[in-house]
Amino acid sequence: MTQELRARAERLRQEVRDFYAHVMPADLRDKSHRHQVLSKEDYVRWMRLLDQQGWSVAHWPAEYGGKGWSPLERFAFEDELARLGCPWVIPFGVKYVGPVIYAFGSEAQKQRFLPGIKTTEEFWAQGYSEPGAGSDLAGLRTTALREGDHYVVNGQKVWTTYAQWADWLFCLVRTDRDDKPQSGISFLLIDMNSPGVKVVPIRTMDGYAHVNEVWLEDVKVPAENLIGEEGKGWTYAKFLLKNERTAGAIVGWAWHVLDRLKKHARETRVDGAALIEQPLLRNRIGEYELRFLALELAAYQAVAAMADGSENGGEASLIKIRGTELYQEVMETLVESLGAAGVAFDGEALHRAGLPPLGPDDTGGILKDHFYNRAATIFGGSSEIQRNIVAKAVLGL
Amino acid sequence: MTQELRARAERLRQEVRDFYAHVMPADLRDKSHRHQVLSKEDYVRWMRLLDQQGWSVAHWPAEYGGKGWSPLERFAFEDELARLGCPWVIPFGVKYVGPVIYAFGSEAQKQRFLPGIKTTEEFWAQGYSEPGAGSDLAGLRTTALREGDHYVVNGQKVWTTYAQWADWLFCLVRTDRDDKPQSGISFLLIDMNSPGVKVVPIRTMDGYAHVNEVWLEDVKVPAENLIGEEGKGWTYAKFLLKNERTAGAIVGWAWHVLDRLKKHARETRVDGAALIEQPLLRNRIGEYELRFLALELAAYQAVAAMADGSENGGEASLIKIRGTELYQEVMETLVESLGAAGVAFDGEALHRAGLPPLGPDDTGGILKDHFYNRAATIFGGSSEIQRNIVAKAVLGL
Amino acid sequence: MSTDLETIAMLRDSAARYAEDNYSFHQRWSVLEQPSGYSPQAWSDFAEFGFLALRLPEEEGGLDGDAVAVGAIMEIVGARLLMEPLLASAVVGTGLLLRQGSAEQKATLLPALADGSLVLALADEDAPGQACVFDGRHLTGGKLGVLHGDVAGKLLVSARDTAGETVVVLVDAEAPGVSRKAYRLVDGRGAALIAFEGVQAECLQPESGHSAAESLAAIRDEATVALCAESLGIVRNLVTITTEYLKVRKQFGRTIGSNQALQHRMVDCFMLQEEIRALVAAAQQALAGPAEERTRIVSGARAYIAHAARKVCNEAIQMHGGLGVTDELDVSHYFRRLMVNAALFGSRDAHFARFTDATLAVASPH
Amino acid sequence: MSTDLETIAMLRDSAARYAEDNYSFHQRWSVLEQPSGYSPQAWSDFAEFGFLALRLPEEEGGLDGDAVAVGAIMEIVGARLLMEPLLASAVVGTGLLLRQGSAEQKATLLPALADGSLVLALADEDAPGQACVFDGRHLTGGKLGVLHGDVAGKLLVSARDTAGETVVVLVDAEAPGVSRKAYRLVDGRGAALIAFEGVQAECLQPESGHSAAESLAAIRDEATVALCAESLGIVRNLVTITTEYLKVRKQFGRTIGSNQALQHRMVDCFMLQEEIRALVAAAQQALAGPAEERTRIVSGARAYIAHAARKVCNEAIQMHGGLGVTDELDVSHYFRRLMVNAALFGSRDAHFARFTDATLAVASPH
Repeated sequence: MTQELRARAERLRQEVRDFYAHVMPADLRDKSHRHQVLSKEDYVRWMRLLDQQGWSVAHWPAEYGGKGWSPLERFAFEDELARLGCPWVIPFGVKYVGPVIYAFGSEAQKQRFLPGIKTTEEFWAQGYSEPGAGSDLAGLRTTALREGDHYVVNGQKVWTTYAQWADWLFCLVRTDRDDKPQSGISFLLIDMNSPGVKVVPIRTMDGYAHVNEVWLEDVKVPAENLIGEEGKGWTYAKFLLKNERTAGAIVGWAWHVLDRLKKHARETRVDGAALIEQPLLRNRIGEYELRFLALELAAYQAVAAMADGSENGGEASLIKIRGTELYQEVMETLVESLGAAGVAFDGEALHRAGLPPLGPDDTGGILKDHFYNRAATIFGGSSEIQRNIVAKAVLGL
Repeated sequence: MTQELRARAERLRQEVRDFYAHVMPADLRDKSHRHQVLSKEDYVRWMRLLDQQGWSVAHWPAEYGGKGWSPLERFAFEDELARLGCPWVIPFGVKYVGPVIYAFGSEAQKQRFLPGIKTTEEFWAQGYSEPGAGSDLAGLRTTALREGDHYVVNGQKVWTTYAQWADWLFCLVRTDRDDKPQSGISFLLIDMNSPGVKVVPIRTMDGYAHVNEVWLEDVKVPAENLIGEEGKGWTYAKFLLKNERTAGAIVGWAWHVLDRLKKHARETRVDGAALIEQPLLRNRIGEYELRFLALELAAYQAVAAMADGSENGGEASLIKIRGTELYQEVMETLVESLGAAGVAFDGEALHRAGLPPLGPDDTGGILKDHFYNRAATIFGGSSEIQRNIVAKAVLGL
Repeated sequence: MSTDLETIAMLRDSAARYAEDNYSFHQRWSVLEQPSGYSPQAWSDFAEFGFLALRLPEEEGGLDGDAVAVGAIMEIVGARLLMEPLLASAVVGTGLLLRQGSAEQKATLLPALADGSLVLALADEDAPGQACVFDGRHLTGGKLGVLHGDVAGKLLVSARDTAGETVVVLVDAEAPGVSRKAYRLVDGRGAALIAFEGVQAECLQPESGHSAAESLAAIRDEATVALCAESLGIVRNLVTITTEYLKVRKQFGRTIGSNQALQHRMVDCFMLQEEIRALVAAAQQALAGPAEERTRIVSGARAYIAHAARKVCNEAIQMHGGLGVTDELDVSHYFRRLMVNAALFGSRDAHFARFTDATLAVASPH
Repeated sequence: MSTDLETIAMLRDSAARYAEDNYSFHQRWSVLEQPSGYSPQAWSDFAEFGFLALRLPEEEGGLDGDAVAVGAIMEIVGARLLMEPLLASAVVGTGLLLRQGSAEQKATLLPALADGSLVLALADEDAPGQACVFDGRHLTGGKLGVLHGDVAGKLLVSARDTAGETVVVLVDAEAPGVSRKAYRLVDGRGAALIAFEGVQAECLQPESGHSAAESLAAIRDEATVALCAESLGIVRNLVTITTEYLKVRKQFGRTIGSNQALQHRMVDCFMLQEEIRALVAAAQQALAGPAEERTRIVSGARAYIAHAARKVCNEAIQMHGGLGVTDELDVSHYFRRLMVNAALFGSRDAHFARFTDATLAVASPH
């Protein structure tokens, strides 16, 4: 990577920090700081704020409103936001379906959908997983049968994040039952307001319903909402998965929680000494720091390889596997080190922005994240799937 | 387990300690203490010494010269010897083939072989593994073709421990090529002095040749040396493997090396403080102690289950997997904590009973064991095979 | 004192049968919605079965249950995630009263404990900067993380007297000067922060010569061992249900349990279960032994089990995939229960340090 | 100073090609039997290729090689298990002389170092109770674990002067009063215990103001980074040969590499390799930076790599089964080499503690 690229990424990090300190509204910053639950309105406000900075689709090509960010800038942006503890940059529009539309969509589709994605005028969700077909997309059973100028879709999706807020669902469906498992799949955009779409929330361990079941019963979808060609959905899905796996934010999340752990261990005194002076905890933090160093350097190495085209194909998996493991473990230590406060949970307070019953003011948010982060090694391609990918693609096993 | 059984086992442990302190010749005790290389003569002397105590085959039924030891006594005996750092109780005769002969052999075979096994008058080796068929006995290729009153054996065995000293080899051979992989196997006793037997030593990492290749070329074996029936070798082999897997000694070895580590950490002072006061090492030792506690208790639990017939079938595998892992890790820490002495190795001194170039007088022996103990998770059923066994037999996966 | 095996088997069976019939995962949903965080019906059923008199001497109508007997119940408590204050009141509160109460104090309280009309909780952990002080008649200070402190009728509170000695005092939870802030733990059980401002209190005054510090140490170890048994019950169920899931869940055309990587990890979980089982038995036995070895084994078991149980649970979640993180499957409820168990009666690090120090203080036997 | 990429590629290629042609695993057997523990022929070949002048400034006929240049060679040294004193003499001895020698000392010794006629070893670790003391003219004390100290013509020895200041002195290894006890390291390389009794010695006297302590710290870090690059070479080869083995070795009728458990463990080894690669590059870069951050990154890299490389090697042995523990396969030789590397220039624990202290001393940036 050239010095100039590095300097640009550093400048971007500084801009992000300035944005956090000076542009981000105080209430949103406070909610972020305390890891409060955000409403749809909060998220939309957040995504539009990013758009106003010119960042929401900066990784897109200029012709579609992007800035053509390098992989390094993209990484630095996601990483820095996560380090600051900012809200999640919801990826379904800007990161996942947007690129599929500009890469494979028709001109009409581009004009119809890209502007709304950029500004989060329309809220998107992803319809990939099905009961019995998580990472195994070949087992997909949702059908879309062509009837005249529309498809009739029947089936059930699951683990659909924020489907309860979505205006649109991009969806993998089976348009040809007789074909080979993978070649009968197509990529369809479904209006969530269509009759026959039902969203059933799934409560997760943290007491919220980030994810949903989406039931599709005789849903009529105009044929013009098919992306590309019938039967090529698998190709587009793979293209999208590649984007899903550029998990830049995971390094930043691991950093953020490690930083929080250090802060807690420095500020908390037991029997007159700071927690961080207790050898067991100190050495555990040291070990996390060391693993973080390895992770961060490996991430830069991966970004450099993406930039110069020398990827081996396993980089993103490595970052996801290692990063999520570290993120989970550090969080576990942080919660443990909170003692009695680490097991006191008031879910309501997270909505009402109230204070937790015990502990620092962000305790509730920490616990919420601790619960939900068990999913970090499952969603978006589980650690097992990631290892399968590396074994096959990189090691040839 | 009854109190009386426990008391008997405790008495036996005390007898073993008294034997070590008062009966064992000083030179053998010194060699044990320093983990020197033992010659064949040393080993034979050692095994006969055990026989003189009535211990060499005490786990056999009384009618064959044993004492019918309970599983608990058997465990206590092997464990205590190992804790004291005694030489290996070579199992091929007393533990492996002896029970096969008294369980499945003819009267003539019992009379011919059992006395020599008990007294180590004859030295035995095991011919199971072959190149390309380690744990996978079904892949066995050594053939024994019946010609009149003898078999003609051709093939190659590998990893045969102490074949260079052996008088007899018990051997799995294929007597029927057309049969199913497992049912064509027979169990044959082969005189190592037969023409056509060639032993080729394999040098291991520690510079010695504990193990060998055994080449068998047109070796004539009298038909009376067949154990039981032709084609039932697999049954006898499984019976034997069960004995192989009562790895009582592993708990003792782990104890012994952990004790050695503590001794070193207590006696070695760096910058005025004992090594054991350094938090990183201290906590690592604490962790090993805790894992040892779990291992030891699980071993007693396993022995109790064997005694009352409530085994789940995974006990021995658990002890071997956990015990060997701990043994290897503790040894690694011990060697690391020896610093410069832990990388200075004089193999010759181990034979000549000389001193190592650096470090405590048992440094050479520690290093030898450190090298060879990488095999602890490989030989006698690798950790992977053990996990396969538990997955299948206990969990039904 | 050693409870006979028959009694233990009877206890285990009746607890298991009760839970089977009345405390399924789905029946439990309504329990979670109770204001007290547990089922008053189950609590009175437990009294009827004699579970609440488990620790009481036979002359008081109890079972004189030892750690193995308590463990038999606690394993079911864990396996079925029972929410009632068995540990807090019937084991810890009752146990401490038995050790440290005067004859009169016992005579007054034990019947109410046995019939379930009284929940007695121990308030042991000082709130920062609010160490509890007892001046002979009144108690002042603050406690946090009092398990079932939200519903307890009376509280045992560790404090210092004016001479600086450790004492255990008994207070009425509704007495003037007691203020409670109730909250829920992550597993749904109730707890409280409790402040005492000159609250009228009486000291536990044993006839025997046990010091309060000794009795507190003993009861903390006893509670720790009971928690270990609870964790064993959880781990056993996690291993069972996850193994079953591996056998039925299909991906890429075959059961996920046919993948060797998952098989090997499941075996590791099973091995942890077996080690936990052995450690629980040893810790139960150690409770009756000399204090030093008791501490060593109990803390060792606790430190190992806290880590091992968490590992098994993390694996169970991971192997269940998305389902594992939902509220709708028991796996996530085990996860939250284990979190709470790991925070009660001393952290993993504290127990580990105690084990290490005790172990390395002893020279090698040979 | 930053060596250009072309020079580095040239170095890497020529070292790789030389090792390919002259230093196969089988050719290496005869090297192990040499009395010096290495090949004199290879040593003079290295001189010819300029490897021994790698660190020398251009005006001395050297390549002015930086850590990346050194690393390019050291990776091959690791991958091919070269036995020659490249690290000890051409990197550490030469590097310390360059930093700390006077113009005259350099003028005398550098040509002999560059042409291979002189092996210069650093004796740094005091033998217990024998701290080295230099009275301005004579050296007394003892050193242990001196890598290639058995064959070195001259020695650089760290010592204290009469004022208690750290100095580096130069002694002739054959001078009266020097007694050497030569021995082999577990990987076959030579080493020595060296005692000095009033040995005539001269102090290294830099024109620049570097203190000897600073220069020693810098050269130890430099050596550590070179060792990390060597370990990277080893790990890469271990990952490659083990992956290949998994593809060809069959058991139960199929390649063992088709077992998912082994696949996943092999992926973990590969990930460790990638992390090691990233850490080596960062440590090389940090050598040119400020001392504090240099120490932090170098020690961090070293601590991580010592552990990670060992883990990869243990897995490589395990996956090779019985073959993995034989002397006849390179895997066991990598194992022994890694053992030695882990013991040179500070233990893993010492480096880890240094990393942790340095990291936690810095407040968070945000």
